[in-house]
Amino acid sequence: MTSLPIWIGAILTIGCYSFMFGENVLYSFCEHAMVGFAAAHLLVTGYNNILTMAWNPVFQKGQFIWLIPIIAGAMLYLRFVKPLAWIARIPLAFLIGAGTAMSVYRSLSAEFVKPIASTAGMAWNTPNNIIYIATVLAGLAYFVVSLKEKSALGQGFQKIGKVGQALMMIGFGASLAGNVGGTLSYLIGRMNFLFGTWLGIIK
Amino acid sequence: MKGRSALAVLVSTLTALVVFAARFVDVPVITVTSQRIMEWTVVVAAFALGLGAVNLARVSIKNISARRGKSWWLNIVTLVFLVVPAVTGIALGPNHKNYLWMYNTFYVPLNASIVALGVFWICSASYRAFRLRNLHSFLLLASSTIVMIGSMGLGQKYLPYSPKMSEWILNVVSSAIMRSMGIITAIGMAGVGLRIVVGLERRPLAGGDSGE
Amino acid sequence: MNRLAEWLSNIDVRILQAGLVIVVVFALVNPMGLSVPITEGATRAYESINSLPAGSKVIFAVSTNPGSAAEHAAMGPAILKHLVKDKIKIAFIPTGSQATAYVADYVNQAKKLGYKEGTDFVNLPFRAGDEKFVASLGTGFKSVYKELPSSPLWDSMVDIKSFSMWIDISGGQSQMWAIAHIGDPFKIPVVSGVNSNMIMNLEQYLKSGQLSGLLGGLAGGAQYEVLSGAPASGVASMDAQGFGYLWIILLLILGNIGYLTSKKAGTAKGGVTGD
Amino acid sequence: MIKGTVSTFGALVLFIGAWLIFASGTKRGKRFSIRRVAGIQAVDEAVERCTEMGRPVHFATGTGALDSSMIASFAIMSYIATKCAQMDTGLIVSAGLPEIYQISEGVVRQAYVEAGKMGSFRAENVRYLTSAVAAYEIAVDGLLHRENPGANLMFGPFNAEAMMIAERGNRLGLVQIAGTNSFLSLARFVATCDYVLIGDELYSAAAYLFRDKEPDRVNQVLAQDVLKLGAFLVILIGTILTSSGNGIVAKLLAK
Repeated sequence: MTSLPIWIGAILTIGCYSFMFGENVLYSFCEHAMVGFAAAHLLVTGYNNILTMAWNPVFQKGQFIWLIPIIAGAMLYLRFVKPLAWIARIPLAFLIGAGTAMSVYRSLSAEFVKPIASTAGMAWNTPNNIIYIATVLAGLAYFVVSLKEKSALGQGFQKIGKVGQALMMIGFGASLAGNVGGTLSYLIGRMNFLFGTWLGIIK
Repeated sequence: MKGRSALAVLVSTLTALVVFAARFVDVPVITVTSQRIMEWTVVVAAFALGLGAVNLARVSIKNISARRGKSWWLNIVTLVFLVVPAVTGIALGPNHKNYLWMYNTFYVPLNASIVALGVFWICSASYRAFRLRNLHSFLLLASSTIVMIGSMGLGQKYLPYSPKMSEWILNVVSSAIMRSMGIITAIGMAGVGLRIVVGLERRPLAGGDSGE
Repeated sequence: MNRLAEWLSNIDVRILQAGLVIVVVFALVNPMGLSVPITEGATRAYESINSLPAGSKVIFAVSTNPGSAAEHAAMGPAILKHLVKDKIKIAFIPTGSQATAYVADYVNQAKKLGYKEGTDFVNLPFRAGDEKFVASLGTGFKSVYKELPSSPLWDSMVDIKSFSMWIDISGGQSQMWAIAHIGDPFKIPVVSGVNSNMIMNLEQYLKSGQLSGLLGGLAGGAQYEVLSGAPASGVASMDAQGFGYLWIILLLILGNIGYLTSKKAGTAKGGVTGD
Repeated sequence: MIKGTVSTFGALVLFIGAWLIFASGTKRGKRFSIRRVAGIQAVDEAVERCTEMGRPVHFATGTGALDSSMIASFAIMSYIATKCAQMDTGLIVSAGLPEIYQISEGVVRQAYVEAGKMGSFRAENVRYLTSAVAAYEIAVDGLLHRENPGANLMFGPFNAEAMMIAERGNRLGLVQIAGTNSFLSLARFVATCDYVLIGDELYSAAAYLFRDKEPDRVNQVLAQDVLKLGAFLVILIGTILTSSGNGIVAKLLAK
């Protein structure tokens, strides 16, 4: 016996798929409903966070230090008040500062030094290793733009870079295959819902 | 106006410096301050999560009252699906069964189905747009075909070497080229990050005014 | 020949799209039970998790959203079952705001498998901040969860070093946060389950040892099911995915037959610089 | 120093140091140059072709966030707008996010002013579509059919809409040039476009175009090049040493 949520889910799923027959009212309804709910969900989780992390400590336990982030957070909403909109930049700057510090650190450590160290620790001994190291070098060479075009070094880098560019296509091809696989799983998920959960055809 | 931007830059630079320094040196003052900052950002970021909802509500209400566009009534749909879950979730909490019921009944099928439309674009693009127009597109399509064949059971059954070839592309060529691109991207991210921190890049901060 | 080529390149695309749906549904209704090719990333994920001693603690970080749920539908439950079987203690953490509903799902599954909250697993609430939040778990694990009631398991989780692994189920961002702020600095192995379009970008971190395992999408889940000897929904969907791939490859060939023949005839539209 | 962070700190010092050296060079009046990225030529040709055909140029930003790739794309947008203004060719911009729309309008207006063609600037040609992927796709699709552009230029943070827009432009036989730093969109663009600026090339192209106006962009690219060449050399030397049984480079980097 299928229940009400499953029926609603099925109707909404079909509504979204109706987009394949051009834009229509049912699809637009679904899209607008989704946009609304997505924003609501963020609001709800955000509210819950503020409540448990800052509001309750201040007003139940008297930890007044948490007033600082509460005030800073509230300042974000001044962006909707025209003359005071600039104040919203300050807490935003706080978020951006902390976020950027994190991402710069991550970029330079986990995504720059560590991969280089790992590659430098390889030896030119097996065919696969040789291809691997050469590919990394060719890929790097492609993005070097400062060497003089006319110089032998610059020309050499450009030639290696051309090979790197071609090898990139193989990487992108693999990415594309992954993309196909991913979107197929979304389709499978929906079809499992429609033909399994809803209609009961798939066991 | 200048002083205001300078204040924002000062805040972001100081925050970034403390947090960044705490990653490298083990000085208690810095470590503790950085930890405090991180706790506070979690709260401030939680406030930021609601910005979208407020903005969306404002725009929707404006469109409804101005009857803007031929399908202005769709803004009512947005508003209903914004307000009802928001009130329920705030009153009962995000883990209450009534809120989760709404989420699972409405939001999950909507979001999953809209994402699942992507496969149809892949479908029409493979037929109409992915052309063997030059060496590059040949390499791209050949490698993607090999990886696709190699990751399905049919391929393993009828072309026993296909999983090995696919695995080779992934583990050697693709992995190596993605490593070089990862290194390059990381340098770029660090560059942009440093620009933002020292205030050379003002646009992300100026974004604070664009409430509309 | 030319007329055939012209016909082949002018099929209404909606018919081809409907064909894809039919092929996929057909394979879902009539599974052929074909084998699942296993990748190195999946094998390493299984082996790393399998080598955890009973009683050790892991973080099970989830940032699934409804959009990526289909990709994670097999790997999440498969890993969870394996953890429960090996008696590993779990801390569930949602790292994305939409993941709370999915964490609730995992918690229910764990309870069904006989796990008890407070002694076998803890369910930590969502915190905003994305990368900043993950980083603050490393520097001060408990300080972002001050309000949580005491329980035997929660009290034994002192800081990030109490954990022997970070298992990350996500769309493709949070595992990098985990690597940079948890895995590398604290030498905690990170096993990552991602959407299939991300495995190519992450393969290199498997090679460098920054990841201890990598599962890609539905297929990755199916591979884990096979490795842990418990085939379930993932394996059942693999035939459908294979048929979908086949359909797409067929379209690629069809489209290019039309293109190449019309190019020979000189009617194809060319670009400016084509390299 | 915390153990394991020395090498990261070294990279940071090298980066900032190189940047400062270039910046002080610029201050003393020295002008550095970088190689012209090949994609720029393709953009020139596309605009010229549109001019010959008397059709407008279409510029899409995608629905992604206002990130660094979008900031670089604004520089390219400005270059294209200047070129269009000079050649009296129409330019239509499809913006995804409201803030990207606002900045785009300013960028295009400024380009027309600087080209001395303020009279032919049409504010309504810079359009805010929407940031919802499917709706953006529909809007661009309709626009491509109605306005009949000759070229479809896609620069910015593209999400899933990349696939559909590139496919549609391809079917309409438009000259297509794209640039983005999202790996996934890159794969889709390479398969459907005439020329693609790959990731970091977008920044180099932007810096090249504005080498006179904003020399600090060139300095940034040069400083990044120091790190790139550094990575190249470290890997080259490291692997040669490792092959001869000396693992010192990997050991040093683990510090």
